[in-house]
Amino acid sequence: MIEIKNVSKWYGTHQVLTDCSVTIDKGDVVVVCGPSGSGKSTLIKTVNALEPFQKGEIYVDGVPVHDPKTDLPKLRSRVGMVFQHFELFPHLSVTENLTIAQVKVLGRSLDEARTRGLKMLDRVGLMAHKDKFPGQLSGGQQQRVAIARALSMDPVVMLFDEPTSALDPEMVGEVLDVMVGLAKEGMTMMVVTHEMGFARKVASRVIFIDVGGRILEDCSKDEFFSHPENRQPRTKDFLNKILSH
Amino acid sequence: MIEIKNVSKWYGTHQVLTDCSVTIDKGDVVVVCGPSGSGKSTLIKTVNALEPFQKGEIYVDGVPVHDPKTDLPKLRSRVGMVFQHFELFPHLSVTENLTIAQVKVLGRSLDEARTRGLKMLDRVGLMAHKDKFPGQLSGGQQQRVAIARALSMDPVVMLFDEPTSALDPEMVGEVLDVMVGLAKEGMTMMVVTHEMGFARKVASRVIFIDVGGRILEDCSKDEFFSHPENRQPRTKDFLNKILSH
Amino acid sequence: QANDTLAKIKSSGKAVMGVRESSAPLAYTLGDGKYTGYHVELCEKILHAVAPQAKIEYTPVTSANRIPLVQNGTVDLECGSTTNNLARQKDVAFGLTTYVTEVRTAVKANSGIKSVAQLAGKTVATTTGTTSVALLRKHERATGLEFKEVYGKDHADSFLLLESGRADAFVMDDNILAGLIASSKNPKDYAIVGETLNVEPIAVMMRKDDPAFKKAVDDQIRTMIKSGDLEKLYNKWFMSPIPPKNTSVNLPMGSVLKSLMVNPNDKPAEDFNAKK
Amino acid sequence: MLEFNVFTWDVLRSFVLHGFYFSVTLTIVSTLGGIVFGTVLALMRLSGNKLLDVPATIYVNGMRSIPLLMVLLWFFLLVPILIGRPIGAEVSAVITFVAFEAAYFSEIMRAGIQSIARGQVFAGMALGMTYGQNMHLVILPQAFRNMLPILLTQTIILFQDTSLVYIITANDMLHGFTTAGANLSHPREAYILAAVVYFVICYSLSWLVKRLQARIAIIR
Amino acid sequence: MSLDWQVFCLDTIDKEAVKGCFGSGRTQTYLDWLLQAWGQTVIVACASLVVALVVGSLVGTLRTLPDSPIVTRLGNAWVELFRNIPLLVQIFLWYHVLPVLIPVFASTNKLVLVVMGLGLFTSARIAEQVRAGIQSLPRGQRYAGMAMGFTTPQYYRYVLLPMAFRIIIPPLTSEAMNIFKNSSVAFAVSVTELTFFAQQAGEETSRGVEIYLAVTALYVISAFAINRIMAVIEKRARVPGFVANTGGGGH
Ligand SMILES: Nc1ncnc2c1ncn2[C@@H]1O[C@H](COP(=O)(O)OP(=O)(O)OP(=O)(O)O)[C@@H](O)[C@H]1O
Ligand SMILES: Nc1ncnc2c1ncn2[C@@H]1O[C@H](COP(=O)(O)OP(=O)(O)OP(=O)(O)O)[C@@H](O)[C@H]1O
Ligand SMILES: [Mg+2]
Ligand SMILES: [Mg+2]
Repeated sequence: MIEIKNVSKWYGTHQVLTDCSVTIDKGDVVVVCGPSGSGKSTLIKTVNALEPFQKGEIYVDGVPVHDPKTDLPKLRSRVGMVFQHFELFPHLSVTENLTIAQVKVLGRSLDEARTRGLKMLDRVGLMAHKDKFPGQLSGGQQQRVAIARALSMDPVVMLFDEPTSALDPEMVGEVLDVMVGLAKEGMTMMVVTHEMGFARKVASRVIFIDVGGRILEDCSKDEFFSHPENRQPRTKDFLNKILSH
Repeated sequence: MIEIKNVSKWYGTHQVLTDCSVTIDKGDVVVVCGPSGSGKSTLIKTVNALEPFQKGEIYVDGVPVHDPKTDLPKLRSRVGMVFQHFELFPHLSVTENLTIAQVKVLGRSLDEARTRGLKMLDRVGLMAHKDKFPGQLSGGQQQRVAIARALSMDPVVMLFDEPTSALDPEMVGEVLDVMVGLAKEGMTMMVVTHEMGFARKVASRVIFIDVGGRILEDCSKDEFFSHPENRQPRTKDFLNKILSH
Repeated sequence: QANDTLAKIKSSGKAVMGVRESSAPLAYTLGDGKYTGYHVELCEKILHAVAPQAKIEYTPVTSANRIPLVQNGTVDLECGSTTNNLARQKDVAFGLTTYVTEVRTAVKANSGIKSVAQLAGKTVATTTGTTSVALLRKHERATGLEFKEVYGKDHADSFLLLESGRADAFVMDDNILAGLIASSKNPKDYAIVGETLNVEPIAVMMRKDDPAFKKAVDDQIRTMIKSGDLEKLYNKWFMSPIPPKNTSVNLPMGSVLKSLMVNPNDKPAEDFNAKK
Repeated sequence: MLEFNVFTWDVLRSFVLHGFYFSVTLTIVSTLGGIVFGTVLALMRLSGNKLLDVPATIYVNGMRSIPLLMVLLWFFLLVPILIGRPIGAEVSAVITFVAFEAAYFSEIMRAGIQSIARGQVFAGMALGMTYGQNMHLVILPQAFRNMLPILLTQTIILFQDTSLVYIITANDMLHGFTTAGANLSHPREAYILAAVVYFVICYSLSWLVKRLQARIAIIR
Repeated sequence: MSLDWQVFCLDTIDKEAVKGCFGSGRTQTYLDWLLQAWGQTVIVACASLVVALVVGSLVGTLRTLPDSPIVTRLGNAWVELFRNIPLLVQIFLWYHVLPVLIPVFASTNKLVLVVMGLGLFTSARIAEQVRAGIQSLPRGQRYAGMAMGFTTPQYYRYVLLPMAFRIIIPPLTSEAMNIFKNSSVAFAVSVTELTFFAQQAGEETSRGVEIYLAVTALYVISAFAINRIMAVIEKRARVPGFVANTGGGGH
């Protein structure tokens, strides 16, 4: 479904991704973790070409992202993305947030878009809020709307960039619950997160990136959590830090 | 050391603290938790009169905070406070951050202030960064400097308002370690936090505040964690949410 | 492009008259977009004669922008209080002289100032963009008199400077001074004093290089001089009460203008002052 | 010392009303024109395309470093000579103000567009929107909304600046007051009246802007 | 049309060309006059800037004081008064009206009156920016200052103002440039600055294009100079590692 091959990226002379390769198959749930500034967000953004990269190749569902001739808007419309800060459109109501891209990008009729959007809104349990504006919702609710918005585009894969790290602790759960549900239904997902509980529950693989954008680990969840002795020292150190308290 | 007696506070007609009473003795480490917007920050700020309150009395080390005749700057200089967003003074170097209040408020000589400040900086393990500016430090480092800054005023009590919630997960540990150290040395502390690991390790008491600023629980750490059946339904619900993943 | 104002007036159906807003009694406004005064009425008569069908449109101009406006074609006939001098003749053309002003000095009656020489060390006001500015500088250099100059943005402002004591004297065309004094709150407080600094022929102004239009204008003025209409017009505006306050400027026709009524010409100011 | 009784309602109507209309018209036309051209200039500057960016930058910075009075003089006195056709004072004032204010509005719009969090741009792109769709559906609506108070404040400044057209004798409101003052021999009183009228208008407008700002703040 | 720069070498009275373009003794060329007018512009602008900065900072700071509703209100009234009347009208009031109402102003130098007019007009805008600058600091900074035991003047002096002023350097830059441009209004009350020169010399010489070009160039140079000076100040005042939180950054 997603194939990242030897991708490198620089900001000026500063290298932020170093020769990254990852393959994500249909139905995989891949959790990406690593220290702050290691390039997790950058990596996930390269997948739908929100960040350009200088070297390597990426294929999403067979489409070459690195190819300048690729119709990027079309590609992106098939990849769902959820951001750390939700990024709902504050000037549009919840329903409008859900429908605008369906109508303007996919060319669906307004009715069709509404039906599809509200179905997804129902699925994240927020039907009651369909006429509110994002600013009137709590963080956890906004993030669930953001997930519904991505889903209503019928994506072939979902990308999550730290979807819970901007949330108050009591709201983390409601968002993770939705994501667990998605994973269990077989959605292909690439998730940047520090929520190791989520990784333990549904990840098929865990990837660890170190500063400089170098992939240090790429192994199954069981291998990652059950055999710390086989992990790199940097990985162990990181896990110690985030699990210690 | 701190005595909060029947404190109530309103913003306009909106009540944010409802008849709160807490007593904190010398050497106590009291952890305050509760949902977002419940008034935790407000409560802790009333203790050193950063927020005025309309009803009730607060005494810090015998000094009446509610009394309009009290010299508030003097009182505040004896209470150390650490904020969620560190609030170092960005235009001053680390050393200047540590010394300015000692010199201008306590009237210490620059030399004396430097000696004291650097001792505290050493204690939080950041001696190497003494000439940097806050913007050049990571979040965890900034928060440790903020703790050192508070300590260098020789406070009789330390207040912490969610000291780790603005930090990247890997940096939470380094700050909590410093706080655990302080607690173990017998510092009187009032700590707003959701880090239940910290509470388990060093709290002498745990307070739970519900929305509306009402204190629902005030009991020893062991009672709080070991006997969930004795807890109020709201408390159980909250604990479930933040501990579930 | 052909500089044919008559054709332009005919084709557009309107003649644009440049007027002043506060140059009583030569040209000033009564509000509501209405303009009046000696030159305004004169021009109305001229335009009526040379282009009977054309509608007259009034465009207010200032000392500073009147020449460019005539040059660039915004204004067809400027009817204000413009001095005809050599420098300006390079850029524009003037009709026959229809008024002669003498540049003199207005002071507070109780100031004791009687001559230009007494202005030494005093503050003298005049209006930005007028010939008086250069005249003052010239006079200063010629006589070695030192005085401070202040400039009002229009005549009313300059007069305000005199009234409020910010200036001790206001050097300007005598008719303007007389007009301002006449309409001031206490006309008796002011006096026009001293020698004539300059004699200036005042005329209507039009585009250069349009002999046909100039001839039409000049012919009409000649006709009015011959018929005595011009003198009647003069008396109406300078010797009788005029709006808005219905006071009279009271400035009888001077000898220079009288001789021009006999021998009309369009000579520049330099010719009038050459003898000095 | 000061007497206002010469300024009867009739006098004000005949001297000032036309100028008032002109000031208001000039304000409205140049606000709308300024916003349209300003937005175009802002998009040019943000396009990342040097051919668009550089001329727009030169234009904006050039306009912003010359006093409005000078710009008015330029347009009024020289443009007709250059294009060989006369333009009247009031047309000239409108053209000048649109051209001049576009530079200021473009800076406001640029700040507005840049104030939209980067994440919003990414979010629109991630939904498959093209650059144009993203601008039109996501960025500009928010930028306009964020900048509305500042746009309106600039409009109030613009209304005050219309008083400067006296330099080309366009007949604006202040001009009406000063002519009335001069011809009725009470110039000081006329200035005071003008100040009061401007204050009342501008203060009411800025009060409205504040209310609007509060309204918008609730919705967000 | 052809440009004739020779016009600047003409004597201002007899219109004769002067060798070297600079007059001597009692002769003055248009170039001399131009430079003198520029000097007036610079004097008016700089003096007004000082007035505006001092008054504006004071008023702006007073408007942010906690628990002082009366002072805050007075500060707000100041700002509303001075920013809701066109500068031109304010200058007329200072120059023509105030001296009649308050006799001491009658003998005041006209430059002082213009500087007061321009300075106080701009003080309202600077007060707005100072207030906005202080209020844009995280509320926690004020709390942190208080929590350290600083008194109100102390935490303003040591905590809030140093950062607030750094943050508002960009808008202050445009305000400083504005003051240069706005000084052109001073010509309406007979200050012989650049715009006055443009009008008068343009009229006397009929070489409007050349005169306006020169005057415009001097305005642009002045604005650019101010801009550079402020850039240097901004650079000097930069705090290492500090990035203003502008909510996401640009493109
Ligand atoms: N626009 C940019 N210009 C220059 N450097 C950048 C830019 N954006 C990101 N970087 C740098 O690239 C590196 C990787 O950034 P990225 O945001 O991908 O990290 P991350 O792993 O997502 O971190 P976090 O956990 O803080 O979100 C960082 O060192 C960052 O400073
Ligand atoms: N300045 C203010 N004006 C009006 N209401 C306020 C103000 N500050 C706080 N509040 C309200 O007071 C209540 C308590 O706020 P407080 O910041 O103390 O909550 P908290 O428990 O610290 O929440 P969090 O976990 O989000 O920090 C909230 O409902 C908040 O909206
Ligand atoms: Mg990231
Ligand atoms: Mg809080």
